[in-house]
Amino acid sequence: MADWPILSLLIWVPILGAVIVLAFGRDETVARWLTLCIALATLALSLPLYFLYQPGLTATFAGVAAPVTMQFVESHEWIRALKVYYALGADGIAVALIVLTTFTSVLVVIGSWASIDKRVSQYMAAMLALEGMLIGVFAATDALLFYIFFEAMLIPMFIIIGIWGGPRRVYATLKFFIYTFLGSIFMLVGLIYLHMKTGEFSLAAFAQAGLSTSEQAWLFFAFLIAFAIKVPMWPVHTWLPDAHVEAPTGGSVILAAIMLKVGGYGFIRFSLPITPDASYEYAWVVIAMSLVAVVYIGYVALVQEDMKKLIAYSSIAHMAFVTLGIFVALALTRDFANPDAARLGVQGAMVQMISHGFVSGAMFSCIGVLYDRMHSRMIRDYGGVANVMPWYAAFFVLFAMANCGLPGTSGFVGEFMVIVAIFQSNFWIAAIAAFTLIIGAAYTLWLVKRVIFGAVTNEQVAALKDLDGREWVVLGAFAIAVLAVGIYPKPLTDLMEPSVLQLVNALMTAKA
Amino acid sequence: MTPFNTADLLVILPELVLLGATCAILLVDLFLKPGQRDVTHWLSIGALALTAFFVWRGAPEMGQGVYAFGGMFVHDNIAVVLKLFVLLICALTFVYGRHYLRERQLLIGEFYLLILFATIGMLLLVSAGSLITAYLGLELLALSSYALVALNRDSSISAEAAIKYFVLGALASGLLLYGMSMVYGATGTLDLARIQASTGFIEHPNLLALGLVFIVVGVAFKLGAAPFHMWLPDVYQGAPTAVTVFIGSAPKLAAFGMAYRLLESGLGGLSEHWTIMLSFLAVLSLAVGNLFAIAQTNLKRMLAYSTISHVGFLLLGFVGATPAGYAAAMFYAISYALTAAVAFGIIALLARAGFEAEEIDDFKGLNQRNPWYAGIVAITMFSLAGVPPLFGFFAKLLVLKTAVDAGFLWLAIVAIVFAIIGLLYYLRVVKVMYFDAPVHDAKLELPPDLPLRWTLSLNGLSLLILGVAWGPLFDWCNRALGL
Amino acid sequence: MTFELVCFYFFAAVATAAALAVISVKNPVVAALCLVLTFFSVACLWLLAQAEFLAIALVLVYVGAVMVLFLFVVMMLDIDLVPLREGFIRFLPVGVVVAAVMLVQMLMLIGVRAMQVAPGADPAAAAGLSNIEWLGRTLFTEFLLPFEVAALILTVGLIAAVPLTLRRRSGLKTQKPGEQVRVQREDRIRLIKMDAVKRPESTP
Amino acid sequence: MALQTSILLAIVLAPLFGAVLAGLFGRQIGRVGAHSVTIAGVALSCALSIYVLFQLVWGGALTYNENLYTWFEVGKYSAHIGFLVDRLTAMMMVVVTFVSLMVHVYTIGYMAEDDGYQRFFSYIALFTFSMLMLVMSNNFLQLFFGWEAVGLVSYLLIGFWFKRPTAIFANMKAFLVNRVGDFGFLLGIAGVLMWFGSFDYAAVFAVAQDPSVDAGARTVELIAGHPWHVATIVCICLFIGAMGKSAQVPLHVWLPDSMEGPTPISALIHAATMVTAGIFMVARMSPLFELSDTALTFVLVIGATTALFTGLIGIVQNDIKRVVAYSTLSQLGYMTVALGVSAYSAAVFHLMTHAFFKALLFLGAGSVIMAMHHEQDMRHMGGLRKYMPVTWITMWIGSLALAGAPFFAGFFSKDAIIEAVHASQRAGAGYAYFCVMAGVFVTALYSFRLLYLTFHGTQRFVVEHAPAHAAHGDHDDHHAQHAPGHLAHAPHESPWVVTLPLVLLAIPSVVIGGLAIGSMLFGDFFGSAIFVREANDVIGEVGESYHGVLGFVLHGLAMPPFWIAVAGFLTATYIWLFNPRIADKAANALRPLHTLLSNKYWVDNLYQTVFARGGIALGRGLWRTGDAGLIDGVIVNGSAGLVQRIAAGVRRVQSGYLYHYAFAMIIGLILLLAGSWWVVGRVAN
Amino acid sequence: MITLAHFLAFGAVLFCIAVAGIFVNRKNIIVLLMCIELMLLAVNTNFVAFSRYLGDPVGQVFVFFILTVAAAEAAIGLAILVVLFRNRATIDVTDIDRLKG
Repeated sequence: MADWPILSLLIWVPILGAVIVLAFGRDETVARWLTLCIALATLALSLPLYFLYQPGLTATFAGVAAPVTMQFVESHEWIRALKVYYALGADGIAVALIVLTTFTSVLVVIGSWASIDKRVSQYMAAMLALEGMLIGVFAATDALLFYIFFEAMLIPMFIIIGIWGGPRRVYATLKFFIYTFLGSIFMLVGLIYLHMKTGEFSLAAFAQAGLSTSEQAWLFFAFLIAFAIKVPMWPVHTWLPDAHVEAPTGGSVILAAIMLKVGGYGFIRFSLPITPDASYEYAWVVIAMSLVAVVYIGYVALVQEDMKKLIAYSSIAHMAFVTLGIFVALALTRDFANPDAARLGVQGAMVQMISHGFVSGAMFSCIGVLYDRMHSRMIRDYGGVANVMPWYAAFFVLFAMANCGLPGTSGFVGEFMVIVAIFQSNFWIAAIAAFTLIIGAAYTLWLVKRVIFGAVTNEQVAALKDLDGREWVVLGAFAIAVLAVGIYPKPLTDLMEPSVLQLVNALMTAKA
Repeated sequence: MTPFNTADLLVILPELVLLGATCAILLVDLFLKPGQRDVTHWLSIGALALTAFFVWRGAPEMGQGVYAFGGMFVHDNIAVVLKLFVLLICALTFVYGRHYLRERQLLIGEFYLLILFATIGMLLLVSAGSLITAYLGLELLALSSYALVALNRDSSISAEAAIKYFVLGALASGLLLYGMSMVYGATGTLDLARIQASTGFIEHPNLLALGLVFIVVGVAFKLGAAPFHMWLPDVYQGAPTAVTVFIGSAPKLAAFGMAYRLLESGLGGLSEHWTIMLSFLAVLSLAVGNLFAIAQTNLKRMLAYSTISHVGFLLLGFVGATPAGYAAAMFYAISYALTAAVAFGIIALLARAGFEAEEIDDFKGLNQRNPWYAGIVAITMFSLAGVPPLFGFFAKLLVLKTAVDAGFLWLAIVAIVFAIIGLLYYLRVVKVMYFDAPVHDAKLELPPDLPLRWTLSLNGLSLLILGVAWGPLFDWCNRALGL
Repeated sequence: MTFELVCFYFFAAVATAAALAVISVKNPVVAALCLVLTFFSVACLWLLAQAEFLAIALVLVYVGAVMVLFLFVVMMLDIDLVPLREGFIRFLPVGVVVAAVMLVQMLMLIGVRAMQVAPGADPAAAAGLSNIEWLGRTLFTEFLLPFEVAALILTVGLIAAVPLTLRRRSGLKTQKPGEQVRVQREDRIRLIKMDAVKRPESTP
Repeated sequence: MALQTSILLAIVLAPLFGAVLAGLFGRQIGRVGAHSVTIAGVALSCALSIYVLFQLVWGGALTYNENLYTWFEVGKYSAHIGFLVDRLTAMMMVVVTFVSLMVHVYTIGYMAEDDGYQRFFSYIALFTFSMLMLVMSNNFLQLFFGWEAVGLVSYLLIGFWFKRPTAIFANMKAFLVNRVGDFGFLLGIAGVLMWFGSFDYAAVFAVAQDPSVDAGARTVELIAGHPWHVATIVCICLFIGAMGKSAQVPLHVWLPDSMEGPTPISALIHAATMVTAGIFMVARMSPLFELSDTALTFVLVIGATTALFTGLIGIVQNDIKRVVAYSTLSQLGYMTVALGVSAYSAAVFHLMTHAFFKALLFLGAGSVIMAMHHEQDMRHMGGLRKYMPVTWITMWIGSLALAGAPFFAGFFSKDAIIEAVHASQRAGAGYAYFCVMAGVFVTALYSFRLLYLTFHGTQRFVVEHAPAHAAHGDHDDHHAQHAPGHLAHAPHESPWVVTLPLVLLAIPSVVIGGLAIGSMLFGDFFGSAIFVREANDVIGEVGESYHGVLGFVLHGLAMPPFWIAVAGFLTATYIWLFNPRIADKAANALRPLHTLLSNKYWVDNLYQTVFARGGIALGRGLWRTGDAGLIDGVIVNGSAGLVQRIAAGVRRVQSGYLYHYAFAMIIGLILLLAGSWWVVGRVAN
Repeated sequence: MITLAHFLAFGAVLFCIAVAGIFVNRKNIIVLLMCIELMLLAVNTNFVAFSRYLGDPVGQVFVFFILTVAAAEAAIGLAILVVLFRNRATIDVTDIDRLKG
């Protein structure tokens, strides 16, 4: 089965599935079950990626054995004139993110089983389409293909937030769409420029393009805008809280768990390999923005009255570790000649992405559980939930602890690696980054205190029912994932190690 | 002085076929009762199909053209591509327009005849080998269009639109003619090829430069590029929707052909002049089109302004003055024409007797009332906005690429900045359809005109399909330009 | 200063003056007549350029057809002439300025001084033909296609103008001879039976 | 012979197993099931720990240092999960598991009527697991894991009665203050990795002790131009972690509040084991700390301050548990002082003795509280000895041990520390010596005050013989039912499950000191586990004058600390036993001092205002001005609005008048003409 | 004698008068149409002149076509004008502003 076009299947099964759901989903239950089956099928398809991926695979070109990180490669000519290829491939990083996507999507479908009751088929179809496009983003090795998926996924998300969202959904979704479009379209010009230089759109070729320092600088900032908005980084983060607050639970989960990852993935796929020198030169910009995010956003999160907004802000703060880990690698390789630490940083960033996928997804699902029951996200409407929903409380506390990076949960691993890596380059940056231990715990635990603990505040809370079977499945699956990564991250890091190694080695020497 | 030879007739066979068919339809229509208008309808579509067939048959080898009437008529593959799409889109116009006109007792033979004459004009225009052919083709198209706009003679805004269109059009053709006179004076010939040939060594280059300016104005007017765009919104809004479908789509292809013939085939030697002018016009069009469109509440008018901004994009293809650029521009023109056809066609579809569905608010909650056509509109809007993987995106990609390759990076950046502004109003339509509650919750009753519904859906889906499989079309455009 | 030049200046002056009058007089009828004058003088100028046929054609086509049409329309739509000139003075300066600027630019670009070329011998005469024949040969050999297209354009003018302006009035009474011939007795006379007594109406 | 991995795994996992079972399936297995399974687990690991200790001490087993599995491995950096079991570890394991076992048993009685019975057992079993992971770790990462895990459990247990606002405030406070410590600790670990190249103790210590490396001399310029010793940085960072965990000034504020938790865990976590993790950690890191005198001085001063000033607060407290809590703080200060003078063994020794008698005191206090129906205010107690003799006696033993009465455990450990400080030449040792001496007096004072107020004197509560109400169950609203000092029915001795642990803990509180001092302090019990440089070996100096237990005691009797303690005892006896009025008089006489102490030097208030409120204010400010105001308001929506306004404005250009349209065209034409004119000119030249 | 410059200058003048007429005229659409005729006249003059001075008939042929087209154009234009007048009862330029913005 290794020679199946497995990545294509992963992309198109959900997208065509979306069409099928639209076509036959008149009846709501049918739509739900159909979607679940398709999502499960996709998950099943994605698991082989993990098991068939050979980290140690090498091939000899001209007598030299080089590691082959890109596997499951597919390449078909799409546009001859422009040398555009329908080129797919997955390295360890991509595999990890793809599995994360399929995994989360299944849970999202289950999670929004009952909570979505109007125009179910459209919702489910949008979700499936989104899943397919996200996988496409992670699997594309042709820049244009990447860009197409990168942009196309805005449409279903736009619809999801806009139709099934909260009261200010229109504002939120327009903001989301335009913000992201704004960022990515500059990247488009960058890609066109690169195509002019190289004559094709393949990422590999871009990485080989001999770019002058100034060219790299321009391209770097073009990419930076695109991905910084997607991540999102301070100060272009303001679309995220609104989008999260207004989005339906499923939308929030996908958005936080996967969509944000596209930004970090972009940095790894584009900024570092294509513009290493500019990245090295301007890494301080990114690092500064990330540090601001950790502190500033931390404080902002502290004072949110809306649970989802709080988690949204905490997402921003956590994603800051991704950018930190990625961009500290440059200083580490070049100034400190410490590639191992750089690898540690990038690995940390990757693990942080995966873990944040689980944790934020879980947190939003938790909030969704409450929202389905009380239709309020306001912290002040809750209190003493633990009295009536003990199991729910247990899950909530677990995920909260993961959110503030407690060892043994996935939240710790990435932050730890990144901080340790940063420390190798600069004590003070590490100190500021480590401040998240305090502020992160502060806002998370205060949330827990006000929502979960305490005496029952009002009779609505008193009337709450504990988790039902579906919610058990969702939260349970998330919990297992969180703990698994936290207790034994090695499989994950080993999966990504060759790719990271290759990336860091490429950074060692200046290109221009 | 080349004597007439009959072989030339074979070259213009498609035009002759269409002309003959048109005359036949003219006669047939005289003896039809109003109830039998469908005969005219199908005859006209048949005529277009037949013509298309002959165009296809007569297509010369890729990259080279056949000249007839002493070079006055060029039949190369650019002409073939443009003609085929012109014919296709005219057929679409007939299909989209019939229901709309019938509900308003406007379904008269002249509608078909005028469009057919205009089509002949466009066919001539796109294969003009001489200033005179270009001028006559243009006028044939223009005069028919003026009349079409005024087709609904009981509507005062139609009349207003028509008179504006007419006056400004006449002014523009006057300017164009002045330019032609100068070119003629400078080069001593009306034949584009010879003008091209003689560009380098003429005693009064200034005359040519002067002529160029006026010709650019004429072309810009036909394309609807700012600041020669003022007629466009009023005409699109004022004309009956069925006519807007036509005016908004096919003539853009013809205008591209005209621009290509006059500027490249004729005055290619002065490209360093007109690239500057066109980039200026492009920026202006982008700005005007997008900024004005935001404030609109009338969908037809909004689309008119969006047309202007798209013209700005189309002109990006010319700034390079390279075959690749023209191919990109041609691709853009085709994509735009197809998209505009759907956009206006939908308006025609949703319109009732006594209710023009042309206010943006008329689309409120369309998704509840008819998800399918809401989806079609959404695809159209996203395609116009240039969101992948839709047709419009790739068109934009190609013209942007041309600009960047030609070293007009700043132009590309200006273009995308305005594209973002443009997003605002395209998204507004989607928002209204999907996120707003319908004004009246009745299920949308669709016209019984099945061909209309099917064609429209197909046309809408084509934007998606061509978004995925745009390669062949793009290759075709490239090969047509000898790439 | 040859006679020709004098004539040229004279007719040019007349034409210009008449043209100015066209755009400035209040009454459209007068304007139309001024336009006619312009055409006449320009026709003369063309004669000076040995374009006899076109000069005549101009007079025939324009003065004979187009301007008559104009006048007809002007008369048909009785336009009130009272407020005609308002705003004219106000916008005159800008008009003059713009026109002047444009004129200067055009002349500059033409480079009038560079154009002091004397005309060669009349090509038609050189070919031993009259101007008409000279044109005719070209027109019907090389320019066959445009000629046909021009015909088309005229057709379009016809087809377009008719539906726009022709309208059948509702109250109009016209004879239909065919029906008159085909008429039968039954069409005209109807025999009905009536009771002698009028039945009282049954009012609900 | 070597220790079997399986045994160590069993030690660790048995409690975890119990915890999971009791936690997830508590409802199914019921109360009995819950406590039996957890107790079984802890008992097993306790027994095995003792076995391991015997193996190491007498069985000649070698130090065990193995990795179980690799946590991650990136380039030259790898982190593992593994065990390092030497005598130090083994001793800690025994202490932890033994006290934990006692507490488990005790809990059966104490929590008998609580709904959260199973939950509680699962928590404390989980705690045992975490604590074992902490002490048995062979690397920094796992240490940090255990470090945070015990923090988590403590968080959960302090907030066990989550209906009480005070409880959930206290547990958040505890966690956050600990986080401040962890902040430093994490940086310390990162520093260790950077400058010593590994997470593994063995590797790190090898580097630290490698003369060729001379790690002590290595410096780094964190601020350009100011070279600091890396050892100092690392040790101070690590110690900040210890300050959080072991509640050293200024991070001590969480510990007194943590008394909101049920008493058994106060005994287990906040007295015997978790809070001493910091001490253990520093002792474990002795090879590192030995590299930096600066760091040790820092430790010393912090410890001394804690030892004295927190003790002082204990005097004015009326809540029985809080008194014990403050005494815990003060005792932790003593241990830290010992660390500060490189008397690591003394610190660990005191840690052990303290674990026993302080657990004893807490459990005793808990027993009292049960008897008083969760009345904790000593002003409403008194004369309890006739109701609950066992508790009374055991409490006396514990207090004597704490106050350092001869032959009691505390005597040995505390005297050793004082001697060590006396002998130390380290900067700050003088200050420290004063603090610990004064501390002795203070300790005696509050210890006996507690005893007198609780067990002796007049009975200050009323027993209303109301029928014993059924809802004896939930503890939270329990005191709400009665006016303070009014009991439903007479206090009575606690059941055997409560008294048994008291007795079992009383025994070591008496004897352990005498038994262990010889080997632990002056022998080489710890062997290589604790490393002291020759220059700092104060214990060695003290040891020179050591001639057996008896000799140590006699020598102790001659020393000032003993007499100071006696003085404290007499003062306490006089004031609180014979004429309590003096207490109030003294309070009034020393009003400023009293307010100062009863407000805990206003440290809590300070933190509350500056960090809590300040943080919220800052956050709100950033949010409103930064996010909502500047970024969203001005830039995002501002630009959108601007475009809208421009659009609304320019559309008037399209006036609808033909002549305007024509005018626009002509203007365009003129512009193009001008442009072309310019181009032509340019081409011409 | 008459040079090309004379004709071109005259053409330019006529042309500019026509242009000025178009946007100075604030009233009457018929006058607009007349201005357009003027403009075409200027163009024709140019063609005639060029054809004369180049000795090439093509220019004059073009003029012939322009005249033809102009006639058709006038017909349609006036027809539209009539329609407009029937609907609005006015042909004042200033009243024809229903479509704007």
